[in-house]
Amino acid sequence: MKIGIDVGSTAIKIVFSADNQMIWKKAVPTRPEQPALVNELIQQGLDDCCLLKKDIKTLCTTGYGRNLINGSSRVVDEITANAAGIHQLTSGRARTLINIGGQDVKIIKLSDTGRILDFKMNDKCAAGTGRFFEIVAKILDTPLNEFSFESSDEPVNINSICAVFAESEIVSLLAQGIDKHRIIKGVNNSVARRIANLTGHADLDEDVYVDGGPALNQGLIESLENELLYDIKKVQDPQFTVAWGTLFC
Amino acid sequence: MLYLKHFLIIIFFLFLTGLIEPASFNRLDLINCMPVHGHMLNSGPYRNKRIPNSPSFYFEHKAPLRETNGQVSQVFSLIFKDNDPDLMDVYFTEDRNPTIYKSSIKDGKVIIRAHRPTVFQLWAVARKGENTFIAHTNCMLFGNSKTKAERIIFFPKTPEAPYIEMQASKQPYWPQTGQEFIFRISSKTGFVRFALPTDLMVLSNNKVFALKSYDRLRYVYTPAHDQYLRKAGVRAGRNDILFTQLREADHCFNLTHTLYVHRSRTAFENYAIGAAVFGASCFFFIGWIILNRKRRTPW
Amino acid sequence: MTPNTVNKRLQQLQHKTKHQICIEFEDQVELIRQQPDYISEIEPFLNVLKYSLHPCEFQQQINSTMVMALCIQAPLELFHAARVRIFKLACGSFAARNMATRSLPALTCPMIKSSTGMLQSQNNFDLNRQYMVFPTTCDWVVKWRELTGMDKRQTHYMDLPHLRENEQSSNKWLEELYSLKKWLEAIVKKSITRKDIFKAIKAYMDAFRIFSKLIELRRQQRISSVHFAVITNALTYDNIENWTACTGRYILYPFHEKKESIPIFLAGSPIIFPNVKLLTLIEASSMRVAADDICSMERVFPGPACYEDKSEYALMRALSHRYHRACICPTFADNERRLNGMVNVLKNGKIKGVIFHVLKGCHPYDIESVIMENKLKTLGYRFLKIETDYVKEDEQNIVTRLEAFRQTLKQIKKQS
Amino acid sequence: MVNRVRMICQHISFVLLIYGGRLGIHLGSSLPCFACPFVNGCGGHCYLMILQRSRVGFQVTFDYLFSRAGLEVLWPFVVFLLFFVPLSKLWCGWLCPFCLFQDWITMIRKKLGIREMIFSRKTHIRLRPIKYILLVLLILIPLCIANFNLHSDWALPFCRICPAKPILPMFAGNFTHFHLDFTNTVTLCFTALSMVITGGLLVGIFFKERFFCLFCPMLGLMHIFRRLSPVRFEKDISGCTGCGNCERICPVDIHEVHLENEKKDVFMQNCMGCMHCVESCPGDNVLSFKWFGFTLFSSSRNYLSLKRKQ
Repeated sequence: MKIGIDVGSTAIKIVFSADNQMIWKKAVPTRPEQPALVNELIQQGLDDCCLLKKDIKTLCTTGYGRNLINGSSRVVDEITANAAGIHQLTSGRARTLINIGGQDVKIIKLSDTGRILDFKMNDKCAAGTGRFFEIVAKILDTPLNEFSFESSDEPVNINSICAVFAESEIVSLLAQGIDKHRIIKGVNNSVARRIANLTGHADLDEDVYVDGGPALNQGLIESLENELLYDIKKVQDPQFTVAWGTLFC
Repeated sequence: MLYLKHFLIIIFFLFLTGLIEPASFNRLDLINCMPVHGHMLNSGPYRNKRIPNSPSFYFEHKAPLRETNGQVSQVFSLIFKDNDPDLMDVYFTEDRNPTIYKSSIKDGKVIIRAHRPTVFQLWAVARKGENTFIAHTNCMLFGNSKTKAERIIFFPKTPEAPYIEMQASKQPYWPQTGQEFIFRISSKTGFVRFALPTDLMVLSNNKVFALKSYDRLRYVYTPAHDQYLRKAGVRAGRNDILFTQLREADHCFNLTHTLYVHRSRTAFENYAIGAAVFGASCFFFIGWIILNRKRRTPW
Repeated sequence: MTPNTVNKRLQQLQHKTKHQICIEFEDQVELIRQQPDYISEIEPFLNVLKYSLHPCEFQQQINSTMVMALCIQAPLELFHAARVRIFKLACGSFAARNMATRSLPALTCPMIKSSTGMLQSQNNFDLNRQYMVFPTTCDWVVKWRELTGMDKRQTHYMDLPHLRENEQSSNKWLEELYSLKKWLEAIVKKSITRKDIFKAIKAYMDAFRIFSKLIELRRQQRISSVHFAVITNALTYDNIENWTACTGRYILYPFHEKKESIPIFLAGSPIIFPNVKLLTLIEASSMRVAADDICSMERVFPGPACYEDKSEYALMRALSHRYHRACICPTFADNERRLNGMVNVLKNGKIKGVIFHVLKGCHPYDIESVIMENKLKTLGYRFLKIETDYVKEDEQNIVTRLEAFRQTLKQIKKQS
Repeated sequence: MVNRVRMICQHISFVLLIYGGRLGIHLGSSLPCFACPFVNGCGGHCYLMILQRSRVGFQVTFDYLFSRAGLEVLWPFVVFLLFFVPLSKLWCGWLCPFCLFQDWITMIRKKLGIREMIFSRKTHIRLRPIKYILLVLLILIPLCIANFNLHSDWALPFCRICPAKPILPMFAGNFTHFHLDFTNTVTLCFTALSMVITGGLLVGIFFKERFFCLFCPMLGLMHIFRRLSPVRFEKDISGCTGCGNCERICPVDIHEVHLENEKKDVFMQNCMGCMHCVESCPGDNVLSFKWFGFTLFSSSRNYLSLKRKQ
């Protein structure tokens, strides 16, 4: 039995694997004292799966907090882990991967053998990342999981590419009495545009996959497809690809 | 291609200079000319009573001709002033080879061919009554061919008659005006006992001069420079004919030697003016470069 | 507020900034000393670099005229020949920015900001009485004098032609060199003879010889990138003879090859001590900079000045070409060959990855990164652009990228 | 180092070609360098003279030229090629005695610290056709003499104006070529031209390294046949940083080596294989001289840094 842990900036993702099958997974928001939290999670997982600590063969960690976890048998960076994960999950079909994380966006190009050919990563700006959605969710008072469904045909145009300025822009839109759904669609479009800018548009190889928490948002994927003009696919549990990938590096 | 134009102008100018000859070259002669006829008896035409005033039987060199098979041929005209001779033979030797070859005569012309660089000695012997005429000349031909020139072997091995022999000079294959040439009357068999000393006459540019022997046996002749030769190209030549007459009893030997001279190569070179032009050119270019330097790079 | 209180506040700010600069420098030095590959031969260079943050003390320490110069196009040899000491105006201190925020726009190149701050943080230091030389490279440098409100009379501009391969610009730059020579002669009030220039060239030639050995060591990944940066940074502040001697001592140390690290090529904006963040991070992700194309590091010496003969003109011409044609500054319009040089080094050193460092606000390098990325990728090299500035907060983000980059390089290594 | 070896080669060759005849050495009359036949007791002759001569050269009638005997014109050329092919234009930089003479003059200039004359690239390009014009003329003029009644004093037109003719015999104690020949106008013009050219070129050589080589028809002739030779001068354009050392150091200021951006072959027209540029190139293996693919000498940064130690 193997455990993969992704200690991300906004959430900690943990997966249990036995015979290359995901037997248990969980994602919790990050908070201080990560090692304790991780231990707690592992214990919880072991309990749920009715396993003992000695059954853990390997413990792989990745993410920003990867070096904080004791007892891990392998530490990898999240780009490598992500690539390995998506390669395994799509049986080698993925050539381009767009990972929308909590604080960063990564575009990874893969070869047919799962090697990373090239990658891009945003700088220290939060626009276009999961954090941006969290802020918007808070302003609109709408849970994040509803973003997928509340779509609209006439989106508003959100010009700001900075998360902070976009926040004030949304507030002013709300003040004008504009429909929430149109704003959500506008936010999706805005994020998609920013991601598309990072990819450089045309030179992506198919198949294009999206993962990370915000990939659960169907509206965003639609916007992204519109923006990039590519068919975009996603895996079943997009949040857990990185944690899963750690087991295959 | 700007320089091409300049070049063509220079070349054109040089062509013009080749065409236009100055009216008189005497001025140039004055600048640098060798003394003519170092060992002449008198300054004017000279008449020796015993010797006729013109040669009667002699070779005349024509320009050598390169043939397409690589052989070089030279034509000699045999001039015989009197009527047809009773008998005429032309024979020659090659280099130091003692074998004597016979050459045929056609319309008074003799053709010698060489397939390799060869020094020829030619004799022509003619008889008319009591008179024997012996013409002699040397030539050098630079043949280069695999086809051997035909030769007819002729006996006896050595010429019987006396002849005027030119001794080895400094430039044996390119006789020039202004050079000293030494001659003597020679006979390989020595059967002719002629009276010595005697005079040697020279016919050069239609003028006759006499040479006196300067040590009993030898005569020195310095051919004069020549306007025509100077204007003509390097290959042009002049036939200077040395002649004399020997009498033995009632037998009369008329000997001639044809010296084919070219113009002098070095006589008209002026070193002082050459060096001056060279120096002036140097100074001019140094000045030009320095001035340009000052103008272009003021620092 | 009366001008008096403003002045007082400014003085306080000066003191504070200066103190912070000192602390930053000391921290960085301490960090170097704690590294496992620390050797004591690096100390003289650190000593020299200490003065690089305090021009005032630098001036007191040397006993000749000090001339400040930005960028690497002004020939060091000429300053040496004039017997003036050069103080290179390039500062890597993060703390120094505090002073400069008053007079510079927010999105300024961090190096310009930091240098300005560093100069302004000096007390008893009259900027208007300093001699300065500016080769007109990027816009920041061109406008710098006006931005800081310096006196025009003490500065000398060298109008850098932005083309290198045509004849007119070469001639123009030679003229600029002659005018710099004239200006220097006016400062030191004596003429610079051709023997002076020749001696200076010789001295730098000696330095280059040692330097090329240092580069050799570096290609074999034997020396730490941070040390290399320290040594090369010190060159523009140190007396050249002293620098040569110190470097000569440094290379004598028996370095060990670091087998597990992956060699990479570093290009882009200058890395100036004490801001060696990127180098530290690269080393931390077990990669080693085996070669670079950075004007404050390996390319402070593009090569020795080859002269035809010992006439003044030939020497000046050699210098002018050496500092013009061989320069790697991205402000040149015909910069294709810069890539050639890089590729050659990559090929010979069997290096597969290029990290391109861009300082936020350094537009020429930012523009060039795009050109370079396309070209290098078509040639099959891995390229990673890292845009950052003097702040430390983005270290995590950079480390993630560096590690992933290392993984990709490792995969290439495995495959071949 | 290479420069030193080259200098030694040049000196040996100089002694051999100028005094060789006195030692019983003669390398024939088709040497691809300026071994002047006017030097008494020289050890070999320049091919250019053969080219202008009668019979073996082009002073022949057309019917002779196109007959079987015309092969004689070809024979010295074959010998010339035999000499030329193994070394190509290295003959110029490494063996030509006149080149060494120029180098001596340059050495004097360098000792005196006088700066070199720098021509603009445009001037260099303009000067380039001259050597070919000379080459064509030195074949055309003899042909005209033989076929179109051109005055025979036009014979050996190039030798008559060649600066090696007055200069090189001086080393054998013969100063007589500094003269004006008053024989006739043609000779007068030629000798006057020769003196002016010699003076001008001597000054040029002093102020500009290997000035004469810019006009040398031999170099042009060899350049035409450079492909026959296994000697190649190549540039790895992917490694050139454009530092311009090669152009500056080059005695004849070839700028193409520096500017070349596409081709490998940089054996330019004026290049004579002195390898100064290879010595001063800081790029590893960027410039290299090859012989049948085997590298004779190639550039490296280490060589450059060590070279300057001397």
